[in-house]
Amino acid sequence: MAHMKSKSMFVVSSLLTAVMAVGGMAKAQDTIKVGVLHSLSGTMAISETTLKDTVLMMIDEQNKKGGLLGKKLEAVVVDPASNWPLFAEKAHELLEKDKVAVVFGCWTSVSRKSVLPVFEKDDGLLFYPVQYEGEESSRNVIYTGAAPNQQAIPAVDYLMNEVGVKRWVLEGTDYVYPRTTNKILEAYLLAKGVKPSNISINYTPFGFSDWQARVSFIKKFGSEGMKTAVVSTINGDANVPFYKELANQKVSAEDIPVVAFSVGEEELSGLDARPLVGHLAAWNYFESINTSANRSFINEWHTYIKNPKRTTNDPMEAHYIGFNLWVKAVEKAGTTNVDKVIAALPGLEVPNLTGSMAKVLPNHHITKPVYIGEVRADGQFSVVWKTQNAVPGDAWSKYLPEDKNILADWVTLNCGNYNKATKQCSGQNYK
Amino acid sequence: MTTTKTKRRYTLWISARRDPGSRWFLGGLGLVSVGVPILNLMVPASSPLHLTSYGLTLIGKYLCYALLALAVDLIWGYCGILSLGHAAFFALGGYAMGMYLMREIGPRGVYGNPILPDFMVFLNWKKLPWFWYGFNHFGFALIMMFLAPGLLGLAFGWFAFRSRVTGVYFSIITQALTWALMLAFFRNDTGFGGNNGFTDFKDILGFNLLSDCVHVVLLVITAVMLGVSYLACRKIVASRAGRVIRAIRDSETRTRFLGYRVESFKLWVFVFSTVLAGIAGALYVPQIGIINPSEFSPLNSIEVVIWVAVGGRGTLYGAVAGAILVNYAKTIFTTSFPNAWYYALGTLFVLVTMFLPRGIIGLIPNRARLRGDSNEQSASE
Amino acid sequence: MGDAGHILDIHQLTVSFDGFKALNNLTLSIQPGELRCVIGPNGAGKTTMMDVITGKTRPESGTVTFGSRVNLLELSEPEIAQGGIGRKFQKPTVFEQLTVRENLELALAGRKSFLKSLLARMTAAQEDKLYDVLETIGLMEQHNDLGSTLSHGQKQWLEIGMLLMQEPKLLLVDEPVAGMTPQESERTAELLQSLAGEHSVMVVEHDMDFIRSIAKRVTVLHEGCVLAEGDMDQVQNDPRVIEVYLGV
Amino acid sequence: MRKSPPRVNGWILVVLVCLGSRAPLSAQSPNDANFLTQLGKLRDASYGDKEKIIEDLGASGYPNVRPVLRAMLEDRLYFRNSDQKVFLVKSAAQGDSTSLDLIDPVTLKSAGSASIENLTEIGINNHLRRILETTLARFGLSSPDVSVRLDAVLEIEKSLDDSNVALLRERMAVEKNSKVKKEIATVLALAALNDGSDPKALLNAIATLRGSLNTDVRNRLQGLLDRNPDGSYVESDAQVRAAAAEAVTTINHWRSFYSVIETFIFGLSQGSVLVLIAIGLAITFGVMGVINMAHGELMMLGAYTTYVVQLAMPQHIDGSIFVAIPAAFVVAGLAGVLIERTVIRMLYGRPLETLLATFGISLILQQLVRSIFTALNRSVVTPSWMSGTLQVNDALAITYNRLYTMIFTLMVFGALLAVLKFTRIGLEIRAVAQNRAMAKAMGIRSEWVDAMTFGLGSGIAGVAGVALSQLTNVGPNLGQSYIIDSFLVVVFGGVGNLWGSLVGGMSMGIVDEILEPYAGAVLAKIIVLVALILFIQRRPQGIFPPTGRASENQ
Repeated sequence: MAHMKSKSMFVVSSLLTAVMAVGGMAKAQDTIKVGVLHSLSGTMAISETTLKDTVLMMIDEQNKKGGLLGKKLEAVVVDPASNWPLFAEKAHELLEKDKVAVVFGCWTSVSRKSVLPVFEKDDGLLFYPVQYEGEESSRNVIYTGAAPNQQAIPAVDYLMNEVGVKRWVLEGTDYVYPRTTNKILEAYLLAKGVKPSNISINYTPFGFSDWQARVSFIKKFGSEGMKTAVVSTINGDANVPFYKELANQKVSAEDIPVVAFSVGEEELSGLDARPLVGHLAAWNYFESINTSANRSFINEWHTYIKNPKRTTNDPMEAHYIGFNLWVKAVEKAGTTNVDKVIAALPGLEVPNLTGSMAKVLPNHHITKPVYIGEVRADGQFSVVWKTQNAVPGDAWSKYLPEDKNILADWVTLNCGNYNKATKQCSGQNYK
Repeated sequence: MTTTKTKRRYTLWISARRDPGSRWFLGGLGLVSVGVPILNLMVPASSPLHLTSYGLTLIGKYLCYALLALAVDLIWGYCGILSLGHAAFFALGGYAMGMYLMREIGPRGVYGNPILPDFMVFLNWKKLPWFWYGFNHFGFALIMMFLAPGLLGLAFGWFAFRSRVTGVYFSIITQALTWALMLAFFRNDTGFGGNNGFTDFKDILGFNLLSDCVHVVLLVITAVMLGVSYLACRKIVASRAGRVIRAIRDSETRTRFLGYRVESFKLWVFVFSTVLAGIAGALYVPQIGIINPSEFSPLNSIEVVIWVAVGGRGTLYGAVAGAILVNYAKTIFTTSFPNAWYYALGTLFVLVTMFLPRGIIGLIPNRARLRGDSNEQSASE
Repeated sequence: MGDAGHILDIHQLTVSFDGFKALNNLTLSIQPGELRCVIGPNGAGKTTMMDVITGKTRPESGTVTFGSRVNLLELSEPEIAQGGIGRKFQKPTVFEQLTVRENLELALAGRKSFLKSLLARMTAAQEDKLYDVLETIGLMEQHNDLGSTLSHGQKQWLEIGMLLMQEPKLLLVDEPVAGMTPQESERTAELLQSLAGEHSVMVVEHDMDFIRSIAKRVTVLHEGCVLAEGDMDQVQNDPRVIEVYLGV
Repeated sequence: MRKSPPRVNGWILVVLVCLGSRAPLSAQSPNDANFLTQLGKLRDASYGDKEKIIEDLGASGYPNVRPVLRAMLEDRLYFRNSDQKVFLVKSAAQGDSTSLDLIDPVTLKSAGSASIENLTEIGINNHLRRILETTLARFGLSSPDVSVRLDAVLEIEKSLDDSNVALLRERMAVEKNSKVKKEIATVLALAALNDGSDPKALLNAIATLRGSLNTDVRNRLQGLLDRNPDGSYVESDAQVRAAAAEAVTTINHWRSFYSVIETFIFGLSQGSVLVLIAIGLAITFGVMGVINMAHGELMMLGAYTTYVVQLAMPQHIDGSIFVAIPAAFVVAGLAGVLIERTVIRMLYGRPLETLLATFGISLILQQLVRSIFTALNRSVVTPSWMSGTLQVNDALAITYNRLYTMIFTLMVFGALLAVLKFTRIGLEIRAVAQNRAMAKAMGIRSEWVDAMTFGLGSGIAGVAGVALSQLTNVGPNLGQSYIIDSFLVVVFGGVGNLWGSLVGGMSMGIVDEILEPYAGAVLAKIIVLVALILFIQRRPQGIFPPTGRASENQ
């Protein structure tokens, strides 16, 4: 008994010492610190871990090129553990304790919403790499993912015009991105003359796994004589069982195509893609797009991650663009001072991986080309359609009545939520 | 004869009054509520001693969690009821506060609607749902911060204890309860902002929530609430009711045969504990700046229980120590070993459960703790 | 119902578990101040009878009346306890995590609601009573020790002490001397005898010597009903009793 | 998008001629060169051009068209970069194959192999896929295999036009199999509905169709009942309308009948998943009283084992499941024994403490797979015999993976019962569960039994993981999604009672599926949870009262 006691004393005290020691460690070199705020554990780790690695790779590359402004870049990686309040806390830590020059991070909308007040209060700079619902423009955030008009609308256009879809199932996970996207799409479809009875909207919870009844419904809905498509904003883990169920119930892409906005190469690498051949996804980047920039990016990635089978995906490209934009802005401003970098960003252009240019707009969104791809048996996409030019991202949707008068412009108006009618600035950043 | 009796009476109580744990705890709490304002507001930002608003939020969070842990320790450590759903009451208190803070935004939201919060405008809701009425008044919201968790605790506890649901069964249905609430709050149609919950708060009672000064005040209030709650718990535990509660933990049937309504004792303590959890949640939200349905996650509730176990249950201050220690470890681990901190945390839980049935507090060699608390199952050896 | 003057009236009580009749039309009554011993082989229904009286088990049919007026079958365990029936269990069940003193304090008669006990203070009279009981059961030295540290016999006495604190009209005592040394048994016998008169006591016991030392009136249960009743000699000489019980 | 009929007519006639004449295969004929030229054009063709090439190929009557088009549909048609020649490949490229076996399109004989780098796939899209399928279906009509013919008829039904109708009529005349005949009759009647202005023909068609459950049939019949914008009926003949209305009612009636059965089957299948994830816990929790929060992670280990087994035998995916089941049992079972020997052993009699320790273990296991396999989901392939559906009739189909999951659950359940009932270790487990001291006195090594019991429960969790790998994500979070469900099933059913878990899980699944269409998935789940909470409060012991150690913790 006494023996056990002293042993446990030892265990605990050594644990405590470890905690203290690590906590007290200080890093005092003259470097530019770059914050990486992506979940490495919990439900979002599946998606976000890759983005952390992408940023680390970009930092590596930049340091090999001699760093930035004569200094080396140093990554500060934290794990907000898929916990939204922890995102805010870690953002605080990065900005106040580590004094990072820029942060690359967040995936879910709620994590972004959670850190937003922190970035605005501490005047940080966040590059947000994921397609999202729009309805936001912050001075301290550069949105390098797609706004709804850079993904959803072109996808629906394609299905309507090229495939002849007349009936729509908008299937989403019940959170803000699908809600917004579906709201915009519904308004858009109604405006295009689709009857309300030909639109079915449904929401399921996060991590939903029993899709039997839903897929059976979709089959029935699609069997009433009109070409039907599913627009899927299903998120994360729920996708795999959904696609498995689609495959099992033999909903083929020729009969009822499913176009997804959250399913990319990485998600497909987690399931057997063969039964899903022909289903669609709309993104601003596909790994299969054959450009020299993309080829070298993929090579670099395989070398860095030491696994030739790892895929690349759209949010990775967004971080690629974001990182290069930040580097260029810092070089232009000659400093990492956040205010000066933010001022330098609008109007900057860097090449994206698919052969066009990504340009920062005054609303802090960027221009992106839109591609529609069909799933191939090897889990890649073959591009079946793309926009002529890069599409500028809208912070506020043209198709929603409540957004009609709202403008975001950080160059002339210095406001992310400016009401044309009342000539007032409000909402986010409003002090 | 009479003198010996009086003498005996005196010695009976003397040991109970010697309670260094409480003194340490209350002293520390006092130090925090004096030290934090000084370090944050008076020490200049350039000084290494300055407490950043990051540090401020962190301490505020620890104190809220400590209060939650206190609530769990009261019912688990003393009454033997293991609730795996206490985070639900925490979240309900938080949501009550959040609703007030959302209404307080007023016309300054993204869509500028003076009454409806942004997410309602967004879901095309035309009018405020009935359960949002009154939350524009702080007083009403304050009452709801007590009532919402308390009433749920009352209803749930009444059904459960009356049916004599005990032990593991109770733990599992509390888990189901918090899970059901989580799913309900995740639904956008329920009217609590879905997955995003409430965020982007502007001010509280007219004071800007972004200012450090307001955070300092909130922190001091939290510290005071923690102290008051601690004393209240101490009072309950030291009273005859407290002995009945521990008697129930020992043998429920026996207590019943002594003429005590076991259900009613359990219910009172449970409801009190849920209200404490609710207060913790209500204080948590303005300091952290977001409340969202994942607070209802069953895993959160399990974590709270683990804080208490790590600290040492059945001592109250042990729970507080556990909450602060585990969360501090988490803060450090998530930055220092972002890729492997689950190992550290998991190992800590396993080791503590196996080797420290009385938690960290049990290691303190001075055994002059409140008698009757320091008891431990002989079954463990 | 029930004869006036009886403290406890059990009338045609039947309890069955999954078809097995633990009690079968049991009829039994106790006089005020009486010390009654109940004996019977294993499975005769002794403990079940106590369970019914204290509200732990609900019978299929029959009545149990307390103090000639109160229908015990309508009351819950705490109500029955409050009403004046105390019970000592077969296995000593003191609260092991409480001190001797606290154990006794909890047993104290009086209102036992949550709020009352939250604010309860020991009155001087109660303190004195507590000390008297401590002295009666001989645990004065151990008053500050945890229940778990007591010896088996001490636990038994503590439990009897708790019954005393409860000031019940009727005491149900289940095998009080099981596992006791002869000296301890003797002391227990004294204790119980001193209780009778002021209280009614029903003792269930196997130890024949013990019963002989205390009993005035003995009831023999067999297969859920009364087989014989009378003083020790009568019972011992009853051929039916000899056959089912003593003869073994 | 529909092509103009005359041209289609033209080439379909050629196909017919070709099918009829079955010209013997000549060696290098001028046809071959022509064929290769056509194929060569695919290289730079747009999707529109490819469509035309496919049609021309179909019309060419060349004997190898069918295998080539089939290869194209299955992504098995490639160009060799070095000489721009077209080749079929034996099997489509998979994630890790580096070279492919080539087949010459003319001789259909092996033509060596080539590295994947030197090959360019001829891509198709959904539209081309549909055209290829229809084209192939025309060939399929004359297949000797009944099921192929049946599929062909169903495929052709999706793009009914004059030429296809003519083709079907042709086939009808020579078709022997009654099932195929019936299907062709249905399709022809459908076609008759389309262009029928003659009431008599329409009535005949309706008479043929009234027994069908096909949705197309219902839609077309419903179409006869539509009104024009001015209120008049589209179909003028009242008799036809009456017949159509009656047929629609019958079809609707049957369809709703089958949809009830479908819901029931969905419920059973969801329930069997719940049972499967719970019965392992019914052992560790129900029999041993250990609140094993790492149960989900043990399932996760089982799922990852399936993945690893598939990696190890990429050529035998179909059989991999039969290796994975015992492997998962062993891996998760050993992990369970290890957990029991190192941690749980110290915690008997303290059930709530086991909860804390096993929660810690679950964190460690999650991070372990994250470290080994990364946080990404792993791809577990569904064996071909488990994919697809069992088509009972037009209105009712059961997917094979669900069907096998149900059967599998019952088998695992039965096996577990048998182990507990008929084996020595089962006897010992029951003995220790009921009276540890007594069992010890009888010479049972209770420590060993504990380890085996925990190992058994964990092993079953691993086996459940194999089934889950076929239904959902294989990732580090797999376990967490199911842990609460499994506890609820066990408590609802009655702790320590296997039958209770079976009945409990099944009824939870069925109630959930019944509610889902009305309340939505979330609300249905919430209702089930609240109902469970209320039920457990009314009957804390569950459906069947418990036995075993967990019941003695009062």
